[in-house]
Amino acid sequence: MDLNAPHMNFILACYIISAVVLVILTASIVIRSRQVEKKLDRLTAAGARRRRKADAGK
Amino acid sequence: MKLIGENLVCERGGRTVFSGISFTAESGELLVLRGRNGAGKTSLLRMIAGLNEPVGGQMELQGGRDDEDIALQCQFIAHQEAFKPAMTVAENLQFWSDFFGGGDILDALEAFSLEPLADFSAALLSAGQKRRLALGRLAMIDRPVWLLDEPTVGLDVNSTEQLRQLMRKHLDGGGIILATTHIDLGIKETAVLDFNAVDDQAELTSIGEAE
Amino acid sequence: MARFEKFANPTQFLRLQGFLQPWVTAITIILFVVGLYLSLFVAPADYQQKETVRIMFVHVPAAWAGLMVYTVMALSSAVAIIFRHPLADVAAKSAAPIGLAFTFLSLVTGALWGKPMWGTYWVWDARLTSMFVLFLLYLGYMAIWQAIEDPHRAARISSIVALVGFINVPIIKFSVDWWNTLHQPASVFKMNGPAISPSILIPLLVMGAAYSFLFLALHLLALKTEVNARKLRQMQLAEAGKV
Amino acid sequence: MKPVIAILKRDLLLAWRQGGGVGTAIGFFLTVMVLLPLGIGPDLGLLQKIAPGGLWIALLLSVLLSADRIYQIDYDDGSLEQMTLGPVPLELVAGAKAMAHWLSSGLPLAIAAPFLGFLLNLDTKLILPLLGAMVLGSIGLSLLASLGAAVTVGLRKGGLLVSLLVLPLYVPVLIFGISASAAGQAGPDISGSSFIILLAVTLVIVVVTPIASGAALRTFMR
Repeated sequence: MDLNAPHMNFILACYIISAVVLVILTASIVIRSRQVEKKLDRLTAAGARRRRKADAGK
Repeated sequence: MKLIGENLVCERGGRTVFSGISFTAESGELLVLRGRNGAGKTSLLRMIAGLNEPVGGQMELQGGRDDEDIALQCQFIAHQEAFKPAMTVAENLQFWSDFFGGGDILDALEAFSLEPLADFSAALLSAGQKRRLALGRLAMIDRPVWLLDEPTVGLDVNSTEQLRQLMRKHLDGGGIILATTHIDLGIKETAVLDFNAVDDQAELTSIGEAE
Repeated sequence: MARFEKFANPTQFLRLQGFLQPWVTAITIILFVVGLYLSLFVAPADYQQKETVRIMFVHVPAAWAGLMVYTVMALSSAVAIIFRHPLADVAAKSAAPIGLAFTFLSLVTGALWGKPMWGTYWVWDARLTSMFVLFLLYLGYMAIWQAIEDPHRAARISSIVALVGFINVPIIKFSVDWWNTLHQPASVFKMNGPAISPSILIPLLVMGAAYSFLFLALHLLALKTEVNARKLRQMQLAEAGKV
Repeated sequence: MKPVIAILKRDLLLAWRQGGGVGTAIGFFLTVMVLLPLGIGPDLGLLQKIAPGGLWIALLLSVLLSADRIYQIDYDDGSLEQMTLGPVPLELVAGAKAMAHWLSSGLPLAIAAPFLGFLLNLDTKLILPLLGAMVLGSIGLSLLASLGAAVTVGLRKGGLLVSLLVLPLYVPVLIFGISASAAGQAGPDISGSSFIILLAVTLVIVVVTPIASGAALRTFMR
């Protein structure tokens, strides 16, 4: 591919925009997944602590 | 004729409203649903009327018209009266008569002495009159099972009496009535389904013939 | 009604997802590396378009993936309605943003390709117009999930919308093509050239596979998130019930 | 079938009594007729060229906006709930209501539109083909709009959502509607063939809409 062909900026723009959009998409999905998992772990941990307290109290 | 429900489970918005509810109601029986608000009384009526499907358990109407499902043999009178203010009382009743396949609007009017209002626009009716109009449909349309949600709300003394006679006639004619209500309907309830039981397990407590 | 608290199949799914995720991610990365190398360095320049033909390697796969994802959404919506499978409508919901991104990319790269080809950024070419309508169908589908709070109801309504949309995709495609031939008898330059030589076809197929595996990888992860989010909602509901 | 006719009669009576429906729709249509020349400019030659397209777009927007309330009122006052207990399935109820909407606002708009074409300097010999195409097209437009109303019943910002959901589905009706009314304007006379395709598209819509509307309404009943 020779870099100084005409319209090269259009070609590069296409690839760059595609890369940027796909990276943003992947990042958003991964981040949301981590967030939900963190909340879920916190809730299950809290639940476990409460159950242990309840058992200890019996 | 016998309406049977076996350990019905109702779910709304991901939350279990009630589970494990069983009841039977035979011809001539009035089953009253009691319990705190939000216990699922109305949900059970809506379930029988086919408006929301049970998540578990099943229902059966023995002796009814088997080719039709239960909902088509029920009348469900809820809080909303389903009347169009832009139409007259008679037009509204005539529409529901045509839609449900027959029934003379005079029966509905006479049941709650609404004859003088026949040609009035429904917009002019008071809340109580609208209530009597909705209940009037019970007299007009012939369906064996009546599902009444707080029927006496908004009724004055003699309207309540008219309702009592209507229900009395329906029961004597072999009909079945399930009603949610907080006041005494003046008809001996053959059974009470109490939703207040612990953890959503409502039990059917039959009241003896005493009263 | 779907019984969400019965986690029989979601746990199976989570195990499957845990197993597949690393493999699918690895394959996606490999495909992209190979695809990009082939597209940028190996494929010959087109005698007519010279280097700008390389745009095709990101445009056509994106358009193809956008359409594939909508089909996946329609199929899972059908499964959700017919078999009331609790995971099916969540599968459609989690796929939508990915499909939207692909369709958006196909429009952007299509417009950027138009500039050197026809001198204008946006030309109402049949394929671009159909992709534009598909983009709107995606927006409509995602708007349903925002508009309806109750997840069960939103799930059912969005399934109906996806299916109705899916029935219309071929009709819209046919009518737009027909409309295109009506106004521009024969557009001089077909989007992907007269005949595709193998040297062009191979990078195209590899990039197409790369986009598809990317969708699979993202969809698996997004679906896991949705399953966990639902479990979270259930637990919060239960907590709220106790208070 | 009696219940379906009962719904049809009732809805037409209500549309007649409340009157507002058609009036406001035509009002909206005229507003679009004013905006187009203001936007594009008073050049009669140009306006004549875009007249069929402009009339069609004004028509489909008017039909879409007048459909927003078809199920909402019945949903709020409990009529829809009672209808679910009726002897006919909800799909037929939806079909009857969509038909009533077409008769009470889609059709009158489609009949009025060509005669308002003079505002855009519409070529008079185009009025008849436009009328034919619009009458047929308005069936599809009304039914799709009623489907949009069924899918968004009970939602707050439903109006906006209906447009986003329904307008893409209008594309085939618009394309074949315009070419059916072009009557030999563009090349060989293709208005005949496109009329048939428009009919085919309308039939698909007539089949799909009640089924989808019924399913959507049932979801909202729960």
